Amino acid sequence: QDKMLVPLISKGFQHQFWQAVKAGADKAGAELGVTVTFEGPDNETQVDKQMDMLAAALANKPVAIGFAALDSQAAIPLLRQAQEAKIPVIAFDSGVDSDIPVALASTDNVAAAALAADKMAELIGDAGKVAVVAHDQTSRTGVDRRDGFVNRMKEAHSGIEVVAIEYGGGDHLKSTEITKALLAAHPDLKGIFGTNEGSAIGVVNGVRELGSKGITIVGYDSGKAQTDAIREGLMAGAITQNPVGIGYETVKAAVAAAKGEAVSANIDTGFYWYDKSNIDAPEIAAVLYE
Amino acid sequence: MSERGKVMSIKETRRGGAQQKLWAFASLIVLVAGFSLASPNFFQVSNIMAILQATSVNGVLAVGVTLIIITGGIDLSIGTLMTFCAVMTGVVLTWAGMPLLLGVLTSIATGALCGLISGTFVAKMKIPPFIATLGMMLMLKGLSLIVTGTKPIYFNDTPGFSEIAQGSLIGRIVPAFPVPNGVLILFIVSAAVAWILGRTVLGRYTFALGSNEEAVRLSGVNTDAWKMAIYALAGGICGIAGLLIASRLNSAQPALGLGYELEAIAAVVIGGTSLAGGRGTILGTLIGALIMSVLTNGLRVMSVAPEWQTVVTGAIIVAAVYADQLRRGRAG
Amino acid sequence: MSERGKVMSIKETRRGGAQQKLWAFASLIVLVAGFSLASPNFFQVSNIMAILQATSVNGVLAVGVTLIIITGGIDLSIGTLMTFCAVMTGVVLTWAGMPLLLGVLTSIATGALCGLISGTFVAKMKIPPFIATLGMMLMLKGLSLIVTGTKPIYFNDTPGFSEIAQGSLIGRIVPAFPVPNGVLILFIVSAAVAWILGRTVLGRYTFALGSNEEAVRLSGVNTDAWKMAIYALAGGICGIAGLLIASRLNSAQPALGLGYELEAIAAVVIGGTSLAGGRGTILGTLIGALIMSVLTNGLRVMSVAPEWQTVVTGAIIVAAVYADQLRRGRAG
Amino acid sequence: MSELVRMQSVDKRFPGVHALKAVDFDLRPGEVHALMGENGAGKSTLMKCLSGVYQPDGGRILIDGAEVALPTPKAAKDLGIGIIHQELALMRDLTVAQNIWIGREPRLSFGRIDEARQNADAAAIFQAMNVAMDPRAPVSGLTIARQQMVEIAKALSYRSRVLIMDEPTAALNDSEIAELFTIIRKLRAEGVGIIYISHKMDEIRQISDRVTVMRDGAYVGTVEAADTPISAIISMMVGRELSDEAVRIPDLSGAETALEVRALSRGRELKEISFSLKKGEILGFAGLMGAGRTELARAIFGAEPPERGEIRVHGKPVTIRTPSDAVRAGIGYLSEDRKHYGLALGMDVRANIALASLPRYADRLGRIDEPQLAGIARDYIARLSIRTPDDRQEVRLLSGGNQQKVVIAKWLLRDCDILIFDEPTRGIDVGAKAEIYRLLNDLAAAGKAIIVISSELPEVVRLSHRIAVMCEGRLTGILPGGASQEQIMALATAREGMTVE
Ligand SMILES: Nc1ncnc2c1ncn2[C@@H]1O[C@H](COP(=O)(O)OP(=O)(O)OP(=O)(O)O)[C@@H](O)[C@H]1O
Ligand SMILES: Nc1ncnc2c1ncn2[C@@H]1O[C@H](COP(=O)(O)OP(=O)(O)OP(=O)(O)O)[C@@H](O)[C@H]1O
Ligand SMILES: [Mg+2]
Ligand SMILES: [Mg+2]
Repeated sequence: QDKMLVPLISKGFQHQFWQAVKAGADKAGAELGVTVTFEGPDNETQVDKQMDMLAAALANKPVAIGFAALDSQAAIPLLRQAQEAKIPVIAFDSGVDSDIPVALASTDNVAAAALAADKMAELIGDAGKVAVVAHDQTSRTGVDRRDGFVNRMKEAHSGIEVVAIEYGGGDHLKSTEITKALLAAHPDLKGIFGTNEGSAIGVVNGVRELGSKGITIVGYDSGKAQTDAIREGLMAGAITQNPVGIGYETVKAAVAAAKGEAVSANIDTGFYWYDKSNIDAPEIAAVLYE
Repeated sequence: MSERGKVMSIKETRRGGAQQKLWAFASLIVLVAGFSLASPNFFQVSNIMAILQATSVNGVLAVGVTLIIITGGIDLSIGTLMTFCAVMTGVVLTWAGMPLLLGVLTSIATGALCGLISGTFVAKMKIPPFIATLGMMLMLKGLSLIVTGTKPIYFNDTPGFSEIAQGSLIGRIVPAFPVPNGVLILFIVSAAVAWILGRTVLGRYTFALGSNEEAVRLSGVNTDAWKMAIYALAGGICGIAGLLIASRLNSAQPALGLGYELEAIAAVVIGGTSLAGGRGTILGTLIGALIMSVLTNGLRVMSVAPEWQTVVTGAIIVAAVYADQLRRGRAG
Repeated sequence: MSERGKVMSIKETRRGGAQQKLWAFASLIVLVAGFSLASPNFFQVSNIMAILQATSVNGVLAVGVTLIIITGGIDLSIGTLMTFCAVMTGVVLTWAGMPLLLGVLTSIATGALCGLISGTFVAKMKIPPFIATLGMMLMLKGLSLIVTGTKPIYFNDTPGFSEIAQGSLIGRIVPAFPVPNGVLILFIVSAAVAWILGRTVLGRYTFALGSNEEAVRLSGVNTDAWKMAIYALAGGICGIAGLLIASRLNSAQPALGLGYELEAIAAVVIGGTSLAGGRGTILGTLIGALIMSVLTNGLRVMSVAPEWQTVVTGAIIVAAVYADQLRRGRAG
Repeated sequence: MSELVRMQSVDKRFPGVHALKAVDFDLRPGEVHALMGENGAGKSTLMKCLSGVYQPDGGRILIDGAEVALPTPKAAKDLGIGIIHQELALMRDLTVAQNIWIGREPRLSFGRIDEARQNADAAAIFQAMNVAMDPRAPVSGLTIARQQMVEIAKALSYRSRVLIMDEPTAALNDSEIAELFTIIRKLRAEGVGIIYISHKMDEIRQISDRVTVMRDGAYVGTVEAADTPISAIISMMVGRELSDEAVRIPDLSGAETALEVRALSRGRELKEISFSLKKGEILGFAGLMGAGRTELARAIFGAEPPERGEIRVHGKPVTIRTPSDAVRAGIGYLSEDRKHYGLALGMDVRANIALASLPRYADRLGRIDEPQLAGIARDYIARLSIRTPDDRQEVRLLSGGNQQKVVIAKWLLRDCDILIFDEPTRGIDVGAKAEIYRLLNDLAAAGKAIIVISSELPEVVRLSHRIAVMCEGRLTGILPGGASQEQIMALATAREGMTVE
């Protein structure tokens, strides 16, 4: 009767990042002639809410499902249910501890954050104090980006000390206040890493409100405020993933799996460092979103 | 004749009372009927089970907090307390490798103890319930993260743990009706609390405290002790909710829980319990919790855009309570 | 002699009242002193300004919701309403390119209108404030996302917009004391609301409604209309908070706002306003909001681990209110 | 003579209660028209219909001969109808003056309230009433009697043409009542029509011109007060004659002491109070408003524990810090403020009666024996003739006097050895009053020790075996039973500095 249904259960939907994933998914949906729905909980702690969403999505008898797991194990019983109903599952953004998903479309957040660490080190001359304003203490992305950054500093940049890690929930205003407190606590701070869009903008804001000079800010993800800050020179640069690509590849793999075609198990959608110098380069501009 | 007239009209009042619940139930029926018409996938056994399962955790929390709300208090810590109970269960079962039963008892005991502490804040130290339980909420939130080292604790080494919420005793007997154990537990807890409220001294004092605490105190009742008992009982029920969510997720997620208090309190109020205290029913709370999860699930099954889901949920909650109000207005 | 005695005891009561505020203030002083001793970086002009600035948004929200709490109600929608006001300002300023003043008026008018709607739910439709404003909260949350298409609206094209909260009129006059405008606005709003509460008919009815609504109605006052006015006023104040946050972030962030209500209500209750209604002060609310932001900032400056920050915050909130309670117990 | 108000066959039903059955009533300008009837007869309901609080289900209301609709309290106020409600309707967090002028605040520009004028106006009213009251005092700190004064002042402030007073004197003592009557007479002379409801029969004689009697929601008749004996009015009310007995003082010389209070003190309210009470004795407490009797009772009961002093029960010293300590020691206290301290208004009659005795009717699981409680509740409903459709009716829907009976039933069921009754007959009709007097005597005869606090001197005299008198927090003397009212008043006004034998 209707078009094929491919629901995507993500980790959120309100943030720019997820909206970009959705845009990519919608694009693939239009090209491939399938109906794509996109949904996620309000924040990345709500593991059981996500399961209720997954359950509701399964009730609609989709041909395939895209799933960005908040917890690597919690959803396994439901995924088994999908498997029994012969609904292929494509994992995106974060995988699960199970071989049920036929593919994973994601960014290597650890490696991406390590790149941010390298860039930060380069910018501050491989010595001094830095801090992290992270968006979450427990979610996969929050932990990976924090650890990727901190561990890289420990391993490769012994002159740099990560003096503080605070969590602002990705809330712009909270991250702003955190940044101001960090700068008060560590007047000699040389750099701050914000682990997602809200955190990064918060850092920029805090620095701007205090009028501090000489703080190197490295961000993550894009969005207009972040690209503006980079153009203005307030932010040194940022890591961007390819969220549009993640959404696009997820739906494409889902449709292929539904049709019984082979899909590659690992779809790495990549990440990029962008700053003032390459922000307008076509390959970067293609993965940035506003 | 006048006597007869009185008796008749009393019966009418009684009927009115029953109708009242029937009417709240009617909102639920209207929702279910509407969604069933709108999507063929809604009224399927598996989806109904999913809705019931989704109600279980919030329902148990709501039943617990109903007790406190009837006393005229409020408990903001229920969400993080649930999480903390789950975490302590994880410590006992996974880290210490104790047997399942001990884990279950730990969860309930942890809940009761924390409830008792909140109760002490409120009854003995005269801290307003809002602040006492807000403080508790923050402390428990932090403690869950500290105890776990911010990582989830998985229950893979405890066979049967996931059966607590996800298995189906009923399904084994009546395979066509695979009601998950979580739902069974919700109904058992509800029945038990309804019994306590309706039949026991504790229940009577729960209502009396909410109705006029000073009058109860001046009747020679040790109101402080009873209040603490009620908070402890509600805490123990949060412990059960902690077991349910841990079993559903097969893990104790330390960061979960914030925001659950609002949802549970909303279910209670939709169910007709007054935040001013003194009145309320467990049946109403159950219906309130079901209305919330039917709404959420139904809108999802209908593939309504998430931002519109929020708007529609808000509007329907207001409308449902308004319908209830209209009916009451007509009766009174 | 007895007459003199009476007059004396009235005076004492008055003094008691003043002392009460002084004591709440004492908690704040203790906190500030403690943090100053613990870290040399705490008591610096720039950090104090940061604390004040951090108080501005929450403080304005708290002042607004104080009004509603004094009537015996509650408003859960303040956080998302603030966001919605910011969004509408963005629509008027950035999308429609209107002049700054119109944006400011839009924000306040949007807030007042939504407050009026909540007030109508509560006063006319007799929906309990908790549910009415919970519904409003959800609807506004959804609407903000829908209006913006989930994208932030930036105010880059409106010169001077970021000055609303971030500039410093005082700093221009007294350069050593660069109090941000946001803080100035907080104090102006507080003074205005304190004036309304203490001196005007609206304020009088705010207290009267919370004290005994039925008695007010029996006195021939159109309680519904006044209640709606109070909700509208509180909504308008949320509009001011919306301007402040939009100005600070130089954008309207549609997903923000949830959770801000709890923080604001906590500030109100810490400030000594009773959730039962009838009593409360704006000064108390201000102190409550300051206690919250001093606490948050101080623990961060001291580099306490984030999970411990939560625990300590919870404990100190309980302790501060307990100290207040102890003092009251001694006085009364 | 033209008519101010005429109510014709007014009908009102509540769920389960036919409260008004085609009641007629009329009021002329410049008269005091007393409305009499037993508790629950429908007096307050009729007046609420006249003041726009309730909408009658049938009948007409005419003002100055023209039919009117009274959809809201405000509509009634606008027509010049003022009312003092039986149940105090004050805003406890506001001051006295703010309560009086609520809805009519004198305004300055910008919606500002002219507090100074408001306070001055309120002070003027109190001055006219001859009552010392600080207009700036918060109402929550006032005793119930003083709150009643505020209600009266508020009603007076309206300068209504029709003034309804629903049991204004229930909480007042004689001198205050006398002041009130002076005011009423002045208003009557100005042509105001006053509807006066009271259960105090002697007042009817003093103040009223005509008397209308209701029974069971129906109109019984209207008579001229001057030429109808009280006994006739009473028999109209209750349908039979009541006999009034004088106090019989039993010989208690051999009785054991049940309660002994030694040098009880707290702040300025209670100063070194000592007395003792024997088993089987009724000790009356008299005093002017604010004399400290309620404070004393609350101190003994542990509601607000005393700072110094000793309490002995049956010869043994007891420590009472909370009411539950007191009840455990066998002391019960019936508060003067039933609404705030006596009843769980939202709960039913049965639950309220059982409130203080629940554990006794529960098994080990804490399960309540409802059938037994139902039997007990019905028993008390019959014994105290509490007018209620059944024992599951919410107490807040009962008439004021019947609410009071529920509180009494609660303490009777608790069966304490020592009972303190603070204004036990407030708002109770003559028939029931006689019933309660008999009950107190029976309790005493059964060996209970009883303290009765009352602001009605005749009641104190009629009941007490001995009479303790307080003034400004001191016990100024204890008189033997049957003492004259003059003797009591002398002690009640014996202020510090004077010595009393
Ligand atoms: N809102 C109500 N709902 C149900 N019943 C009511 C309500 N108000 C009054 N009643 C009943 O109506 C009857 C008349 O009550 P009303 O208060 O008029 O009596 P009353 O004559 O003033 O008695 P009292 O002398 O005790 O004050 C009583 O039986 C009472 O229980
Ligand atoms: N005129 C007054 N001004 C201020 N406070 C008063 C006044 N009258 C009474 N009070 C308060 O009430 C206390 C004593 O009142 P209490 O209620 O014990 O007296 P009572 O003898 O029971 O009189 P009643 O109950 O008839 O008012 C006083 O100590 C005081 O606190
Ligand atoms: Mg009456
Ligand atoms: Mg008294």
